[in-house]
Amino acid sequence: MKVVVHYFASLRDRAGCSSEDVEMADGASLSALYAQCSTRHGFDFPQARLRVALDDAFVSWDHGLHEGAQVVFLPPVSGG
Amino acid sequence: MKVVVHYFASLRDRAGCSSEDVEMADGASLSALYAQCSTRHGFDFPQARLRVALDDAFVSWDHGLHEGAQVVFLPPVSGG
Amino acid sequence: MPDFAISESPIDPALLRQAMQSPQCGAFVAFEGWVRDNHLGKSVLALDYQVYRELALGEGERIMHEACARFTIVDARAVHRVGSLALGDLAVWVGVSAGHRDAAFSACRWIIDEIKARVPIWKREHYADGVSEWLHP
Amino acid sequence: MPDFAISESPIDPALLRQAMQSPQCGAFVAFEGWVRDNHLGKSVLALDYQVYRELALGEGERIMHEACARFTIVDARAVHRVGSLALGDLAVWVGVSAGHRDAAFSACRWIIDEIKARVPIWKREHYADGVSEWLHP
Repeated sequence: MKVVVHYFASLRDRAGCSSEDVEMADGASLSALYAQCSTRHGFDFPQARLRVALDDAFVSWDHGLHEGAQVVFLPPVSGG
Repeated sequence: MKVVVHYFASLRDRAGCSSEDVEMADGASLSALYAQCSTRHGFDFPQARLRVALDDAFVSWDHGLHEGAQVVFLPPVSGG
Repeated sequence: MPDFAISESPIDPALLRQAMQSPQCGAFVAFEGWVRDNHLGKSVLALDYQVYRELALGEGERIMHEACARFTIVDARAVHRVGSLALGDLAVWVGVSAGHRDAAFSACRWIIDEIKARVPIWKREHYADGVSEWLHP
Repeated sequence: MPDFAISESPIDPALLRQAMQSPQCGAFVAFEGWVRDNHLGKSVLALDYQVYRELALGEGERIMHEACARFTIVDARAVHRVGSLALGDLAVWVGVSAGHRDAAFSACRWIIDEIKARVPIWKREHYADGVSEWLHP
């Protein structure tokens, strides 16, 4: 299945793009997706420091993935 | 000695004036002054509920009086 | 410069806020007291505030300086309106600027509490039933 | 109506405040976050804020509604600026109106804390030494 991963802030700078398509095996987990992206781009953040959003809603890391999913790995926020 | 007493809020309404000259014996206390004014005008406030100011500064009730003193008996405030 | 003022004319919060802007401040907190249309279940039509001006200015100024000593803030200012006020009118404004929000919130709250407790200003409420009453809490 | 907005253009606090005026409110508290010229001892020249807009709007809206449920307030609104900001610019504004000041202060403080903790907005600081850095506290 194909999913789209979006990046913000330092993750965007490190990835060098604001989003990318990623091909994953059916049934792959969000953790596996982050592990793959993190290895490829050399992200500094362990998964435990990130929140994850699926289709514009926060989800837990054990939430399932689906074809066409829009995924965002959120580093710690600093608004205000 | 002659002192001037100023009134605000409900004390002013009850006294029917914003200030008045009062003749007191030399050495008279602020408490004696309030007792006299209170009796004459029929104020509802026991002295303990009031603060007192002398010459535009808060003072304690045992502070002395002098000729020409400007005295204010302050009922509980309600600004803000 | 901390400052406390008494105003017979409407308070302009935009102007007051602007005068406090400073690049060393990351946080600004403002409190506004508005004339409310009800008090303890009674319908309020209007208010008068009476002030013992000389002492109010001195006591207000002391509060502002005490706030600057107690809290890590950059500036604190307050204005209290007096005279006749209509519903919705701005009765009192307190603004505090600081490096960080914690001090700005704490100082602003402390200042309005102290003003209400210490500054010689009295409120008379005019009720819908025709009665009016000085508040002496 | 509680409301949370994201703005690419300067925030006008006077306009926001005016829209919240109501005769049932006796208290109004506003928090403003300003771009400060220093952070942890480093000299700051400017800021960028980046936002994950869809989720930020949803999460911001949830915070405003939670505030209305938690505190006895009448209205709560907030606006967060994004894009490039200069020193002294207004980065975030939170306004709360209520019958009484206790709830207005508590809710305003709670809202800004929740915004900073939960809303997906990120700040990049540009320092005087030429370095710039995303903050991920």
